[in-house]
Order: sequence, then structure tokens, then C-alpha cells
Amino acid sequence: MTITPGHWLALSAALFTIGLIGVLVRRNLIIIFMAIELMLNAGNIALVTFSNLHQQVSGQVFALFVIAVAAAEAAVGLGIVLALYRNKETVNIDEITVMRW
Amino acid sequence: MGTAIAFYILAALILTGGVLVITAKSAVHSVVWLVGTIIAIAALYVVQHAEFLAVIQVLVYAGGIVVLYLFVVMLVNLKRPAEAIVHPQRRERTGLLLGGALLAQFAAVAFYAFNSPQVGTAATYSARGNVEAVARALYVEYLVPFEVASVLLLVAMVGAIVLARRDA
Amino acid sequence: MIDMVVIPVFKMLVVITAVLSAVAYMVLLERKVQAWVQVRLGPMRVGPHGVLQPIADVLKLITKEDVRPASADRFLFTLAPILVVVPALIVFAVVPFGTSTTMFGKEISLYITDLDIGLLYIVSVASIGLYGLILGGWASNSKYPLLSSLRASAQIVSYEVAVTMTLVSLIVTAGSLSLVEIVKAQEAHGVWYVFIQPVAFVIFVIGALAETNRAPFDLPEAEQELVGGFHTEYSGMRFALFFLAEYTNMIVVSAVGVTMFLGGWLAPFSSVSWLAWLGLVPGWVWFSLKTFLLLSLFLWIRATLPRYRYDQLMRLGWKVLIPLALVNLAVSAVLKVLL
Amino acid sequence: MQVVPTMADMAWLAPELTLTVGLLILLIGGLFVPRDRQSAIVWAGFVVLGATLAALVPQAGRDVTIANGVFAVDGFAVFIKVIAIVAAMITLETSRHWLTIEGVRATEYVVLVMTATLGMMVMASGVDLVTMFIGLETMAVSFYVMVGYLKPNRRSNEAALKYFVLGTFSTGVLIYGMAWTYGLAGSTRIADIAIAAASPEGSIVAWRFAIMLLVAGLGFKIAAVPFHMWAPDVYEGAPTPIASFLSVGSKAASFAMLIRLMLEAFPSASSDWRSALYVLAALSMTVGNIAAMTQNNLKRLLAYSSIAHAGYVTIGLVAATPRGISASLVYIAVYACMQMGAFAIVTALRQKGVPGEELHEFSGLAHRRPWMAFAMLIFMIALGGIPPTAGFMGKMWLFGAAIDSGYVWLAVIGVANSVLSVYYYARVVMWMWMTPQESEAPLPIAPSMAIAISLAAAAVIIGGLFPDQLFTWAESSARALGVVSVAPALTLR
Repeated sequence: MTITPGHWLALSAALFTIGLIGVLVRRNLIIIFMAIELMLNAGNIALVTFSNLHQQVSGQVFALFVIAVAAAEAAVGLGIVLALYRNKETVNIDEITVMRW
Repeated sequence: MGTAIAFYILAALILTGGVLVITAKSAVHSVVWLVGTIIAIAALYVVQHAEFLAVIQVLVYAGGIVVLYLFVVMLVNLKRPAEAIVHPQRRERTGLLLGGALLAQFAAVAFYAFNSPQVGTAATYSARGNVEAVARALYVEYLVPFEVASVLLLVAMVGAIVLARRDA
Repeated sequence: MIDMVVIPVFKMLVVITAVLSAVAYMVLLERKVQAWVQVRLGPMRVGPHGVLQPIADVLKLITKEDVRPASADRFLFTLAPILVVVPALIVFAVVPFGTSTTMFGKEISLYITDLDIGLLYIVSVASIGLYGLILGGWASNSKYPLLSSLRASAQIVSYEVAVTMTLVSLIVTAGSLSLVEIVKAQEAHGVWYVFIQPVAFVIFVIGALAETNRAPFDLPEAEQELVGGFHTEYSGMRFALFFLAEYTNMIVVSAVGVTMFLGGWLAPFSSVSWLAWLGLVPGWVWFSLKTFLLLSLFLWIRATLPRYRYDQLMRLGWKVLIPLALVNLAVSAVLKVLL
Repeated sequence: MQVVPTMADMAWLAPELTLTVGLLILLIGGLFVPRDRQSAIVWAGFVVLGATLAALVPQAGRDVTIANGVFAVDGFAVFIKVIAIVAAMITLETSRHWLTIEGVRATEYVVLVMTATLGMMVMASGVDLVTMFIGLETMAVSFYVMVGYLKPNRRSNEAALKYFVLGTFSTGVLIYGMAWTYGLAGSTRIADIAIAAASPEGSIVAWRFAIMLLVAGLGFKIAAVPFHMWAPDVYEGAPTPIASFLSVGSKAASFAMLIRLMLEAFPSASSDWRSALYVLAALSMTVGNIAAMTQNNLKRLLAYSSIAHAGYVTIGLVAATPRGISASLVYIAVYACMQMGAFAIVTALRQKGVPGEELHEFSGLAHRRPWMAFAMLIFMIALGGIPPTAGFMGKMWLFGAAIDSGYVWLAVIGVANSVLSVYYYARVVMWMWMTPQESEAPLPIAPSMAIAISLAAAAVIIGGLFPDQLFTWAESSARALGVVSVAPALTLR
């Protein structure tokens, strides 16, 4: 019953995959954004696990940077959604078709 | 033993939460599940002795980023329209196929890479605790990226205002 | 076993009981104080001078019918009140009520736990409570609660920045994130931080009023505009939970304010020799007394000041308090390095 | 022992600091500039970028790693930074005209161009995963905003959205790859990763997996097939000067990051990533060129052509010899001139009420504006790789390097593609010379725009006639990476 880094990494891989499936399957933009957040979080879990494995904080600090990046991306991404919504009232990716997708 | 119990409970919570995020019918429910997942991940960081990161995860992710999502969902999604899926079968099949293949691959990698359990946990890497260790790394080792990150956040701020402002 | 499980559980029970009864009597106190300010008597019927009124109120709320609007989102409608209450209560895990006491021959610390990131824990847990407000308003599927909850959350998010910034300047002064350490630092400095950081204290009090949606910043509950606020559609037990959370939050901010600025469990005037006997009073009594004083200040303000307009509120937060808090933080940091 | 970066470190950061301070002053100062004097802000931005370029001069020929080993100042970084800054300056120069026509605010636009440049500079200098990642994101987030800068325009909205969704998705992939790289190596420093990768403990599959994720994540940024699907839509919808900056600056910086990661972090795994990049290069060239043939919108055409050019540049990286890398660098520089020149002409055609992007709008340009048509002819010839232009010289070197390293078939694919590409570049020229004039409307061109176009055209010609200088510079820059250590047959155990 010992928990090895492999366990944590498997968890992170599973979460990454869930996020990936979400991006590919869902059509609601905001849910796609959230699936991408899941992918970033999976990366963070891997970083923290490796950080423990190597007994250094670099991985945790890297994860902090990832969180900062996620915040910046969320702000800009939601700004883009709002700008789009003002012009065309949809958040469905299939209805965004002025140019070929 | 304690770690094992914590791991399995948290793993179950995180994965269930993740699945619910991408399967929920309404975007608001997705947001709620995302919050749950993020808090469970924060608990996972505590188990892994990354206390500072855990608190930041809750504070920034749950308290900031996801609130933003909730705001936008409410601004653009008030009427709760059903999500129109244009080619449901095709999309879902590709998605699931790809996802399944990747899951298998990832799991294989995770297990193969660390099949020799090098158990390395339970350490704060500094006599004076996790917070100080993180602070030292952040302000000494990674000072340059830290400063660049401040420019990044400035860009995000300017960008969000530029994009969301209604021009007169 | 006893140290690991029994004592913490016992402590939690004591704290929760204390908080819950404090909330009940806060409500009575609020009605009384308002009445006195308006030269009325307030509740007088249940018990002498109405002292049993809270018990009657609680019984009434529990026995009331629990109505859920037909078009409400069933899951979120139930989740929202819980999401508001739980964070408010678990914040108390790191609040130190005193140093330690001896009970049944055992040394027992008067706090549930002492995290070295205590203050960040409080700020982050408190930020979760926001979801309860937004989701409660949204799940009701009704116009006014939604508007109110968006107002409330915008207000809380805005003022959180300023309040957190003032707390950071205190962290800089004290050199620790642990609440116990911060009180000890005040002991070591021989002065409460309200005297070192007066600007931070003022910002903190204003921000605390706004974050708890109290007058003069109680816009989310402005009856004239928004009926009853984000919990308009709630009744019975679920409504009681919102109510409980609101008052618990007031106690939380007061307790944090006391810990950070007013020396926590420390006795006043410790440097004045002929007042040294004040130190004989147990620390938790001082703590409770100071918290009570801060709470009374909130009640007094509510009874005295008129409500702000929404744009005024936002302007105050973003254009006055946040820049001020930033300057205060910068000055604190510079002084810390220089002195 | 790690210490807080000192003043000496700060001196090495002079270009970045100049740019940062400049953009902060501009951001605040821009508030006080009246609306009808917006071009003053563009001028100020131009001056700051010029100062940054000047601050870069003392760094030429140096090779140091500063700030606890996260930031390198070497010939390679300087080479890429010069391209990025010059691209930003040309972008500002061509934007002046465009900003007046679209009537949008200039301050934030100029500031975002500068922050994107800062991100590129950090990417070029980063020798640490964290630094590279933050630089990349600073650039990417700036671009997300700039692509969507025309808020009332739905195409701009959609372009921003597509770029954002695929960009953040690739960030997720990249961060996962970086997490694995860090985990396997135990350090975020490129130098340490190289040491760990040379004698890998544990699973080799995991190392390959990490490299694959990194290549895929960066493949999105350089728009290599099969990660290219965003590029045409984004280039078409984005403001034209931004599309040009995106296709040049972003691509150059991402290539810098890719080259540094592959050569400095994973020289021992070269056979793995070379075969991956081989496929990417071949696919990008072929798909890009074939898709470009059917395009009638010039911005889309240039987008597909830029995908193909990403393929050409990758050839040098597949060769992975000093000659190959220097050929890649040369080609990036040459491509920057050709691509920005072509985009500048598209920008110039944009007038009030006229999009100026469709091919038929170029009809009879040779009669309306002979000089502009001639410049466009030069860019088209160069993009097609026809002598005597720099485009020809660059391709010669690339294919030569590939043959040197034994990648004859890759060179053959490259040559075949160059021939193929001449078709659609010639189509543009045909429209300009062979079709009667469609519109009689005057076509005013700002002097700054004319100067930018002329300079780019001159650079393309001079680079073709006297290429030695550029080649020498690129070679010395490539040497900074220590690519000599990559022997062709070295593989991961």
C-alpha cells in the first residue's frame, strides 16, 4: 500500500486525458476553457510530484508560474469571449463560421 | 497507510470532478465541479507537502480564476440554451478514441517510468518550512522569470480591459 | 490517540458551539443597539428584556416550511447555503483565542491548529464563500437575487484586493504568516500593530464592512432596489444558513482584526506597571472582549451611516483603498528594510 | 550557492530593462496624448525599440549565462533578438497607416507590440524551462489580445478566439512536456537536462514522451503541419500588421526556443527528435504549398506559404550541424524580410472602405503603383526561392546542409516544393501585371510605409547578391549553441 510517484503521475495523466477529451468533445467555449484548465492542473500535479521526488522546490515554483499564466490566460480569454458575444450572441464553437474552422 | 487512503480518496474526487466538468449539461454546473476539483487538488498538494502552493491554488484558482469563469458564464449564458451539437457522433467518437489511446499511453508511461519506486516524499527541503523554501527559490533562483511574469500579468490586465471595454 | 483526535474534536465542538451562540446573540444585540440608537426598546417579549428572543427565532426558522421555487436549479439551490456556511466556520481553525491553558493536567493550546501559512489559509478559505452567494442568486432563477449576487460578488472581489494588501503589509511588519506568531510578534514589539499600521487598520475596517456586505456597504441587500438580496427566494433552514454565515463572517473578520491589529489575546497596557494586574485576566477573555468591541463598532456604524451608492462604492474601493493599500505596503516594506 | 542577482546581472539585462521601462512609461504617458495625435505614441514606441536595439550592441560576441543560470546572453540570442526587434519596428511603422484607417486607439496597441517583443527576447535568451515558458506566454498572451484588437470586426473576434483556444491548448501540452522533462532531469536548467539526458535513468520511453510533447507544443507556435490549422484563419482575421508580426516574430522566437531545447537540452536524443522533425518538415512544406495554390485571399495565401516556410526552416534543425543551424538562422532572417515586405504591401492596399486582401484587388497594380508592384514582385520571387534574391541563397544553404548530413530525400522534397510554390507566387504577379485595373480609386501611401517596403525589398536583393556577411554572422551565432557536439549517429541508448 505504498504510494509511489508513479501513482501520482498516473493520476495526473488521467486528469490530463480528461481535459484533452473535454477540449475535443465539448462545443461550449467556456467548457473548453475549463477543460484546458484541467490540463494545466494535471501538469501542476506532475510538477509537484517530481518536485517531491527530487526533494527540491523548483517544481512547486514552476507550478506557481503556471497558475499565474493560467490567470493571465483566463482574463484575456474571457475578454475575447465577451467581445465575440457582443457581436454575435453565441458561445458555441460550431456557430463561429465566418471563416472556415 | 495514511497517505494511501488520502491518495485514493483524493484521486477519486479529482477524477470524478474532472469527468463531471466536461460532461455537465450546464456550464454553471461545470464551473461548480471545477471548483470542487481544484479544491481536491489543493488537498493533494497538502498531502505532498506543498502547503504554500495548496493555499495559492485555492486563493488564485478557486477564488479568482474560476469566479471569473462564473461571471462570464452568467453574462453570456443567462437563458441556459441547450448546447447545440452539430455532429455529435463523429465528434464524440474521435474524441473518445483519441482520449482512450492517450490514456493508455500516458498510464503506461507513468508506470514504466517509475516502476522502481523511489519513494521520496515528506520533506520541506528547508529547515524553516515550505513557505520560506518557495520564497527563496522564487526571489533568488527564479527572479528573472518572476519579473517577466509581472509583465505578463500587466499584459493580461491591459488586454482584458482592451477587449472587454465597450467603446463609446 | 487523545492528543491526536479527542482534544482537537473537543476544541472544534467548543469553538463551533461558541460561534453559533455568539451569532444568535449578535442578532439580538444588533436589534437592541439599533433600537437604542433610534430611541426604541427593541425585542422585549421573550424572556426578560427579550434575552430569549434568539432561541425563539431559531425555533421558528427550523420549523418553517422549506420552499424551493419550481424553476430553481435544485442541486445548486441546496448547495449554495452550504457553500456559504462551511468556509465561514472552518476559518476558525487557525484563529488563536489564547496561548494555552491547563485542563485535567494537560497543557492545551487555545487554538485548533497553528499553520505557518495561517493568514493565507484564512484569505483563501474566505474566498470560497463567494461561490455560495453567486450560485444562490443564480440557482433561484429570479431576477433580483441574480443581480444582487453579482453585485455582492463584484463588491467582495474588489475589496478583497485592498484587504489582502493590508494584511500583506502586516505580514511584512510581523515577518510571519502564522496568526500565533503575529500575536507573539506584537508582544515582542511591545505595541499593538494598530499603532504601527493605523492606515492599514482603517482600510481593513472599511474593507471588512464591504466584504461582509454590512452597512454602509449593504448594497446587495438594498431593499428598495433588490427586494431581499441574493436570498430572496430562500426560506426556512436554508435561509437560516445564509443568515448564520453572514453573522459568522462578521465574527471572523472581527477576530482576524483583533489578532492582526489589536494584539489578540494580549492584555492592554502591558508596559504600564500599575496596570500589570490586567495581565492576570485570562487571554481568551481579552480576546473575546476585543472582538465584542469591534463587533459593536460594526453595529454602531450600521445604525448611524446611510448606504453608499454602487458607483461610489466601486470608486472608493478601486480608486482610494487599493492605491492607499499599495502605498502602505510599499512604505511598510521600505521601513522594514531600513529599520 | 545561489545568490540574488546582482547589478552586474542587471547590466546584462539592459535591453530587456530598456524595453520594459519604455513600455511602462508609454502605457502611462499614452493617457495624456490627445486622440488626434496618436501617431506620436507610435513614434515613441519606435524610439524605445531603437534604444533596445542599441542596448543590444555591446552584447554582440559575448557568451555568458546570468541570473543563476536562467538567462543566457550569447550570439544566438542576440541574433534572434535583433530579428524580433526589427520585426516589431517594421510592424509599428506599417501600423501607423493602418491605425488611422481603422480608427482604433494606439497606446495599448503599441504597448502590446512591445510586450510581445519582450516575450520573444526572453524566449531567445532563456536557458531554463521556467524562463522560456514565461517568455513564451508573455508573447502569446500579447498576441491573443492583438489578434482580437478590432473588436467590432467579427473576423478579428473569431481569429482571436481560435488562436486563443489552440494556443492555450498547446500551452497545456507544452507544460505537461516540461513537467516530464523537469521530472526526468531533476532540474529546469537546460544544461542540467542535457547532462541527465546523456545518461538517462529509468525509462527511455518517458524521455521520448517528454520530447514529443515539447515538439508538439512548440509545433503549434511555429505552425508546422499537423499543428497548423489555426494559422490561415488567424492570419486572415487578425489586423494585417499583426498577422505579419505573428508570422515573423512569433515564429522566429519559437524556433529559437525549439532549437535551443533540442540542441542544448537533448543533444543525446538527437536521432529521436530528428526523425520527428523530419516528418514535420516534409509535411509542412508539402501541405503548406499545396493548400496555398487554391487561395484567393492574399493573407490566407501568405499564411499557407508561411507554413511551408516553417517546414524549410525545420530542415536546418533536422540536419543539426553547425551549417544546418546557421542555415536555419539565415533563413529565418531572410524570411522575416520577405514576409514582412509582402504583408506591408497588403497593409498599404487597405484603404477606407477597401479591404485590399483579395487577389483581384491587386489587378493592375503595376499600372496604378508600379514601384509597389515591383517590390511585391521582388518579395514573390524571393519567397519562391528564385535567384538573385536572398530567398534563393537561404534555400541553397538549407538544402546543402541537409545533403551534407545525409538527408538527401528531405532536400529533394524541399526542392520539389520550391518549384511547386512558384506557381502561386506567379499567380499574384500575374494579377498585378496581366489583368486590367479594377479600381480607379487613388492609392495614397504614407512615406513611412514606402520606406519600410523599400528597405525590406533592398534587404532581400542585397542578401541575395552579397550573402557572405549574413552567413558569417549566422555561423558565429550558431556556434554559440555548441552544436558541434551533435554527431549524426548519436542516439539515446
